[in-house]
Amino acid sequence: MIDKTVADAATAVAGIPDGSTIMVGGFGRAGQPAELIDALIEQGAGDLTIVSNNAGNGDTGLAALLAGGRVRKIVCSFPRQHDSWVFDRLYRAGRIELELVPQGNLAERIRAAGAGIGAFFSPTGVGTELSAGKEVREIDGRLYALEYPIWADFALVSGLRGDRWGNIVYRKTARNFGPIMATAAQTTIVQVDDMATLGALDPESIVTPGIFVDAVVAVGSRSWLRDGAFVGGVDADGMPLPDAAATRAEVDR
Amino acid sequence: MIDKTVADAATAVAGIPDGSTIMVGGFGRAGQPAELIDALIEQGAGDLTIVSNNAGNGDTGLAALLAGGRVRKIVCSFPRQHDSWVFDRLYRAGRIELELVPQGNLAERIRAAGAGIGAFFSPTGVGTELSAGKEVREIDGRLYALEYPIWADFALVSGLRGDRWGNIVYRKTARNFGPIMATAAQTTIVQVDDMATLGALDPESIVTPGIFVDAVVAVGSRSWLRDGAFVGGVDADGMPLPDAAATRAEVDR
Amino acid sequence: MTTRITRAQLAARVAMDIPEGSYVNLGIGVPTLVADYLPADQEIILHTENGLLGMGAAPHETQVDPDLLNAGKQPVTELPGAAFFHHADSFGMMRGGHLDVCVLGAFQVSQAGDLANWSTGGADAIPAVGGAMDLAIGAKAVYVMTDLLTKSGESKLVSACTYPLTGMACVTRVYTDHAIFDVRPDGFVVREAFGDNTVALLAALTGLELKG
Amino acid sequence: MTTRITRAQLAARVAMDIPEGSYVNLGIGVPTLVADYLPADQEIILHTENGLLGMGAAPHETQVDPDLLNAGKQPVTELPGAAFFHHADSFGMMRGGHLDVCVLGAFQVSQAGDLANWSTGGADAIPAVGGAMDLAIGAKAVYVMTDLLTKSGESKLVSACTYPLTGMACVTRVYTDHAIFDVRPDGFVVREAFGDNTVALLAALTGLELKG
Repeated sequence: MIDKTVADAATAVAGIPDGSTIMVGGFGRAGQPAELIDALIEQGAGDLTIVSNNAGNGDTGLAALLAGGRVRKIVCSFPRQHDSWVFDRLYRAGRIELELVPQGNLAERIRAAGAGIGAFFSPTGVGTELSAGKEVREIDGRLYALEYPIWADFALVSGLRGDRWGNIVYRKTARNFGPIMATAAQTTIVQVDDMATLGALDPESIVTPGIFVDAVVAVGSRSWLRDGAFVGGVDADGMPLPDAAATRAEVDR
Repeated sequence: MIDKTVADAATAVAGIPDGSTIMVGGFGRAGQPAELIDALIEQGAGDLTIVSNNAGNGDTGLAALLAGGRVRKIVCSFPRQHDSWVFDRLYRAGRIELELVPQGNLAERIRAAGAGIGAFFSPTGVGTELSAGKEVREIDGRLYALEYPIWADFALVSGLRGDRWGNIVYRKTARNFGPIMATAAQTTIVQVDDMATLGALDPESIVTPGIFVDAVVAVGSRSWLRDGAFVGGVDADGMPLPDAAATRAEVDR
Repeated sequence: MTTRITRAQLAARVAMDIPEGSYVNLGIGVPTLVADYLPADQEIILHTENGLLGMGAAPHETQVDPDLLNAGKQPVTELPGAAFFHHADSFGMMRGGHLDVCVLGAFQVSQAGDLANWSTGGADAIPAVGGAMDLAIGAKAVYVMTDLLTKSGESKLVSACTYPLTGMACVTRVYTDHAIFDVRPDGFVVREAFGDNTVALLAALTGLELKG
Repeated sequence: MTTRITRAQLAARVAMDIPEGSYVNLGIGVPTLVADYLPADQEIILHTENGLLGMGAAPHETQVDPDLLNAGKQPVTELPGAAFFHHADSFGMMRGGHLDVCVLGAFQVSQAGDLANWSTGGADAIPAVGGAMDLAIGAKAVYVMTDLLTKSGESKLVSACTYPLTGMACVTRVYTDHAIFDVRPDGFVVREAFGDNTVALLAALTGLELKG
């Protein structure tokens, strides 16, 4: 029997060694594998290269990993955010290396790694400083720069639900980088809210087939869902509203 | 109001001119847009270039279009099948041009067209006669050949269900080339069994978002479905079994 | 006396040029204002590059869904007919030229249609590009929406960008508080001057030769 | 006296080498026989390149679903846990090296691991490649399953392929009716000789230097 279920996040990330390249899903906080990141922080691996769209928010999650001095380099499209003070400080102090990649090239380079493409010509970034030094070629009257795949040793991804074969479905825009990162890493670890019985996920709607997944960890329902249905009551960061119940009662009136 | 619904297949294909390049979905008969092809046969456009995995089966559909002398060139991976006698005859007579493309390169080149990739390095076919003349490059110790996008003027695709925005879902392995062809054509025409109310298709499960679709035609349920549920009673070509009811009764016993 | 329309008026003016049925990406910041002026009785489908077509307005504060954000990471809603997809598909959609219109902000736009909008090149600045370079080349029409002049009075329309480029020869049209400019092979053409603004005035403000 | 196992025995022998949990693509023709010998109490997930992981056996003839075919266009079934995807995703899965094992037929395999299995190069033949070239390079291990000799007695293991190539240096192991051969940097190595077959006999049959 194939069973990719892992008991908890700590077990799932236990084998990540120092020096690993780790893809971390998420766009801002949406789809960030918070429990896996927390487990990685706890676990202690350092000298990491992180591939992720952003470079952490606030003082938790990816930002906390950075704050702990565990990350040597980050490959991302948008490190600067209103609450990216941890990255900002490290960067200004020269204590973290940054490879800045336009978001679509980041996505396509990750996909290319997963799909066995050796390199591809992208029109994005041509003539800008982010394409400096890249091979440029005119094809059918348009300029393209040659972009190479981005691989990782590990991918940490957040899905909504999984099964023991590792099939994964996502929720809304929390899907973002998860499905492509799952294809581009040697070892893909997915946290989900809960596990479905094998066969219960609609085979037409599975976004990440289990072939790309090595481990699935159920971490419990996100706080804005109850029995799988959206109930609200949090802000965009998932923090409880100061007086959600009261406000909601008011709306109901 | 956006309404991409078209009354019938004849109307949907009316604007296809002579000399067009047309992608035709399907892998064998599965996912072949039979009603759209029939309408195209009726419509009369000639000097066509067809991009499709196969080159027609039996004497109907794509094979009938070929038999009518309407196709100048076909780009495909597997023209030869047990029932591809129409193509075989035309090819031997030198009356149709063939560009043979390995199936995965065909799929990826179509995707590249839809995704704005100028060209890509593929490991498939390197060192074979199908890569003859292509630029070969060693990347990270592996050989790759440079492959260019394949575009079309029109794509004819078969889905299971659509809505007036052109969102499409497919059924089982009839999905095959449909979703990528839909992205690679100037004009994409999709036949579906039936139309869903806008919002009735699960936004997590839509495979082809409407942005890729120009026209949707409802052609009625495939004969092996009743009220959307599989009821069997046909062979792999969709032809009624000689005595399906009797056989089924026997099985029930 | 020069005429300057307000940001709201400008957003409304951009919205006027977006026909029903268009697929549109509104960049982070000022361009998102355009959404407020799209006619409620028309269907215009908004794309957000983090994986959604058919984006709706912001939710009520009690109905914020942290899994449903726009590219600016603000909470949004989904309309009936919406579809979700992953990042490679979403940027393939843009790069492949499937969007009809993209509206972006700008630091500078050159006569050649070059766009600079992602970095001021400041030595101390934290660099961040996000989807800017993909958006710049990712629609059939790329509209820039901006004040004509910086706060210190310099023209954002320039003969050549001095800020780091976002994309080369990618801008279709520039909507400013003074006028609307088309980018043509031979430079900027005044498409519509607001109020009493004249081509001569605009030429003086920008220091560029402009066609009327 | 040479020992030759039957095609069924060969299929069973290949199946023995596929561990539980493997993702496997069985090529059209003889390799599909392997499916019949995969142990029923183990989960081995079959991929078919036309867009399905978790392929099951053929259906009863009254339950044939024309939308559910394998790469040979024969009706199949789906197992609980199956997933459907489109052609670009399916071939990305192969090209990206995610399959553990692919089993293919062959006209010839060279000492360098080159495979020829798609065309005999006949002038009058209708060319057709399908997914052969993608499969050849599309798995962590590429197993070839074939008779050692052609009907006219020529070895299918060769020093260099004379038929048109399907893929270069892609074959991991060759399962034949006489023996199993590994492809190593220095040529073929006899991994397992069936019955009384000896390395010397196999060398004589193939005309190749073989390691034991």
